[in-house]
Amino acid sequence: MSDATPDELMIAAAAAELAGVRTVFVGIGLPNTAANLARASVAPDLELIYESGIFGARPGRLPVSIGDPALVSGSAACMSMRDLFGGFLQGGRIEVGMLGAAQIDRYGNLNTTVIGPYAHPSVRLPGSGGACEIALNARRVVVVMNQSLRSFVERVDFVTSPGHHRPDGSGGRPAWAGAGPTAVVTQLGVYRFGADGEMELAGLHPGVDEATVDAGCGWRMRRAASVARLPEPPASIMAAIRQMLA
Amino acid sequence: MSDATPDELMIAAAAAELAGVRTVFVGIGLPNTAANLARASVAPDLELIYESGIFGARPGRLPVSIGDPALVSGSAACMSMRDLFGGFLQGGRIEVGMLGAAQIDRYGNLNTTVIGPYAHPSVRLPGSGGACEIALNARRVVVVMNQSLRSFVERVDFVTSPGHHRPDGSGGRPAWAGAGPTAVVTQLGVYRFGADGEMELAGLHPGVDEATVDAGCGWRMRRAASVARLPEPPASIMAAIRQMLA
Amino acid sequence: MTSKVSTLREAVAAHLHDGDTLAIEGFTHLISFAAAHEVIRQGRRGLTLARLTPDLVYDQLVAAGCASKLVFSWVGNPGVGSLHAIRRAIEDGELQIEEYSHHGMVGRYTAGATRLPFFPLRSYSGSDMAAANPRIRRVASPYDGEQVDVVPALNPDVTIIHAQRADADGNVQVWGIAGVEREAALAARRVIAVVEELVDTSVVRDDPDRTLLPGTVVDAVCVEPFGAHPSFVQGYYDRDNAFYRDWDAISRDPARLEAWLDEWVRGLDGRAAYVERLGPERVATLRPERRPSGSVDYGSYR
Amino acid sequence: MTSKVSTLREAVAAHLHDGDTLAIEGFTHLISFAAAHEVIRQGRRGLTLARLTPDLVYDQLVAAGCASKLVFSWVGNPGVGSLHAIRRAIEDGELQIEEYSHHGMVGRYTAGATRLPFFPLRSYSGSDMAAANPRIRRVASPYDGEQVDVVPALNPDVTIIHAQRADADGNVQVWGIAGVEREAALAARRVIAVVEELVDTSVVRDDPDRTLLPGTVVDAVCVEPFGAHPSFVQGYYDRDNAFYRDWDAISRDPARLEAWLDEWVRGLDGRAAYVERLGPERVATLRPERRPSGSVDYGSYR
Repeated sequence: MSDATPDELMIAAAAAELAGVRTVFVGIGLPNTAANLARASVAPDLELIYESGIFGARPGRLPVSIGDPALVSGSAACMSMRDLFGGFLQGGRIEVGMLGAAQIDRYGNLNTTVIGPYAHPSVRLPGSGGACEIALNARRVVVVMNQSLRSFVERVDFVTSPGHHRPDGSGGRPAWAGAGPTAVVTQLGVYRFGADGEMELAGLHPGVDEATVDAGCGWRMRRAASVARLPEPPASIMAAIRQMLA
Repeated sequence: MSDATPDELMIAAAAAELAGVRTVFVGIGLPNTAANLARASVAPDLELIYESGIFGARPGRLPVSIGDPALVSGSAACMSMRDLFGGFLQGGRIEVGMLGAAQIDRYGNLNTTVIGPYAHPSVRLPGSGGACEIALNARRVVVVMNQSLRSFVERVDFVTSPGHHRPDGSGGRPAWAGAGPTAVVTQLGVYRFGADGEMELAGLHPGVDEATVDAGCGWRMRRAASVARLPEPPASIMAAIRQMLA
Repeated sequence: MTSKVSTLREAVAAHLHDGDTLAIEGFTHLISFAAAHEVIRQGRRGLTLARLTPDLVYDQLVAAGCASKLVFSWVGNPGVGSLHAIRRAIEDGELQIEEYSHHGMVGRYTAGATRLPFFPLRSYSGSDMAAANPRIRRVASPYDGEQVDVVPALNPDVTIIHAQRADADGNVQVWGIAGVEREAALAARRVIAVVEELVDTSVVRDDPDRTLLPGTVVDAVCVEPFGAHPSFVQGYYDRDNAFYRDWDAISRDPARLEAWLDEWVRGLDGRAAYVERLGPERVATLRPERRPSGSVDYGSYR
Repeated sequence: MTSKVSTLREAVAAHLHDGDTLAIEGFTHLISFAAAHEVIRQGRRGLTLARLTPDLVYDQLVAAGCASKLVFSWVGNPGVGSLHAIRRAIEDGELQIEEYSHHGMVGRYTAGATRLPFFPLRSYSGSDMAAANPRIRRVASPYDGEQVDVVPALNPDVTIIHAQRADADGNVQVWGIAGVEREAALAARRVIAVVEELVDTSVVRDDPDRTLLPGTVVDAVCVEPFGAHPSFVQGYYDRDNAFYRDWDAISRDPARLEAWLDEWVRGLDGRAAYVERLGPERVATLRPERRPSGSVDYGSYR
């Protein structure tokens, strides 16, 4: 049994997805911690870019909101949202976008808008924010979310942020768009996508078996050519995570 | 005979056109001096806006170029050209644009592009700069230029900046556009436009008669209902002009 | 030049009318709660509220019955959860919604500011958002035929922004996150700027690059220190995260929310009274240490 | 982070190739003559030169035979008259032209920066400009059917800007007139920033609002004091108006122009030698008195 909590395993795995990356568009919470961890380990040149327009933040404390004043003081640049979403994100200058979601399907379509029909939802979620344009314009997307039968679904109730294509095969990505989701990190493991855009189990966190993955997935999850057993995060990484969350 | 030079008469008359105005888009030379004079006399709330993005300049010397650093130091705001041309000019927030031209026709169409055909001009002029969009988007336009048979022409060689309509009556102004040229100030007099968009002699500078106007115009210049005899600029105005140009 | 300084009460009374479209902008930063509270006190009705992130500020306006429609891109209590008054009003059919993405809202203000009917962007291919909102459309590029998404112009009747400082001519200066404040103001018919400090015009003119809006754009300057609480003002005070967390329980319970509005909004005559009620200790905990920007040299040219 | 600092010689050699589209931007202010001279020394050929105002900087590049095409909106020597080398090259059929208005050029860079095929604007109704340039087109608004002018995206292979300062990570800061520097840089495949001063990153990070471009956008930082002469750098030196006036006679006479290029460009190995030849007296007359911006407080949040 791993000493790490599920959140810590997710953070460590998400950070590993940023190895060598230079620009990441992050939100608050797990992605923020993962990106900070990556900069301290596998991606020393990583610039954290927040949708509030902040580049290269060096916060003196863990930010509570994407608009935390601690992100501004000491940052490298503070841009208008027009420049950030236009010249940087849509301009193709963001390598990785990190997104969460309430629902995902096997083609990486993400829902953060509604559970149930749009006009009469059973749960109204926050909506897109910048997610739909991040999903299209970041050169690739890493999804970080909790996995269960409620979140890994055969069909999402609303496609807020497009994945590789619709379940019926329609709606592929435009030529100008980024690669879309290339990895999904959950508390159970890491998933990648086949050439046909379908999600595949690529790695299992310590202590998780394939049956647990299948029990937490609303469709029959395909396996990658080889399913890795992800190692226990090394002590140095665990220490870094715990220091950040302290 | 007037004690004022033709340039001084033009400056005084152009300044009078800005009475009560709050925002004027100016270039360097006579319009700049006229606008500064207006702010010191008939338009105390006037903000001079330069196409380099400067609002409310208070230059410590007469600027030589629209990008003079003296315009920046002590100004109220310094904007990107995207904001200036988009949010301010096109946004309809500029009351008066002051334009010069090498040629004008009776409908206020202005040419600053070429003398002769576009592909093989006999004289290549600087082109539009911001003139065509000022002519369309400023709420009204005051033209300041020297008058002669070469500049007041039956037909301009190229319409850089549109006036009220084409000589054949086509090409009227779009609904969203400003009023277009409402006054033309030359060394001979001041012209306005009839309801049909045709230029009319409205005032004569001291010492100038109608025959001189007709001799310096390539078409038969119409007369306004009454043609004013413009007064000699008062001593205070003359002193202000001469101090600015000193 | 005629001074643009007025009280917030006068400014809201003069510029905001029932049925108007109102944008209180400022992304996470510089959210004018002081203005929203004045709108509630003056009992405006039937407002269309536009804002990227409705935040607590619109949850309060909706709870007070001021709004009939919400135009937005992300509706939540950041880092906490839902905005319960807005959620209830939507479920009860009392609040219409019109939904975009962040870039879509930025584009709507930008089109409004530049007097264009639409703003092109690449945000909705493959998303259900355009199907949910028929005002998201497409145009064909006349160069390569590409179908490009477009959103329509948004021109608020009134935009209210908060800023660090302004002079009496209405030149407004901001540092830190500017979000869409400039575009939202330029798109508006009337603009109210609420500021922490009124400064001499020489302070503004010593650093013209910091000017977010020149005075020609601004109709009223209202001085309301601490007017953005519980959001923050860079260099002046921190975000009051405890307030954002506490709001969840308040807005979840309609009776408690009503009592809160009575106590903190309707029962007070303005922001100074609000700050007094907040108390000097809470205010003090939100004040940061100093971190000066340093000075640059513009040069004196004579 | 790996330092982006290099010599201008290395940067031009590495990033600019024959046949490229080059934009040296900076509107009246911050015009990198130092970079243009390095391009001449390295003998680039067949360049497409884009710039709102070609100014002396492109008159010199055209005179040196570097260019085959000019994309512009106002071609003249501001306050003086014509750019004679460009005029001759156009008349001799050696230089193609593609002509827009200022807002059209701003829009072309903005479309390039935001990866859109076009930029909509209201600039050409009733003008002959669209007839003279078939790349100026129209689209119909899907909201009201209005025909809106559009210009096509411009993506320079290389954009070169001048700025007051940068850090070694490539974060570039500017004050005063920024013109279209940001849009032109974001539109480019490769970006060279020439600066008056290299500063520690802490100087940049003390005032992040002054950052025109974050380092992720910048490929090379080249330190060339006085590198924008005869244009100006706010706070560092004035525009050399005498030089602009003198250029008229120089560029009017091809032999004299050739001799000028030999003496001031080809015969020197870089900007330091140029400044030395200019002489300390001329440099001193262009230095302004100080006019500090004052400092603002960003706050320290821990």
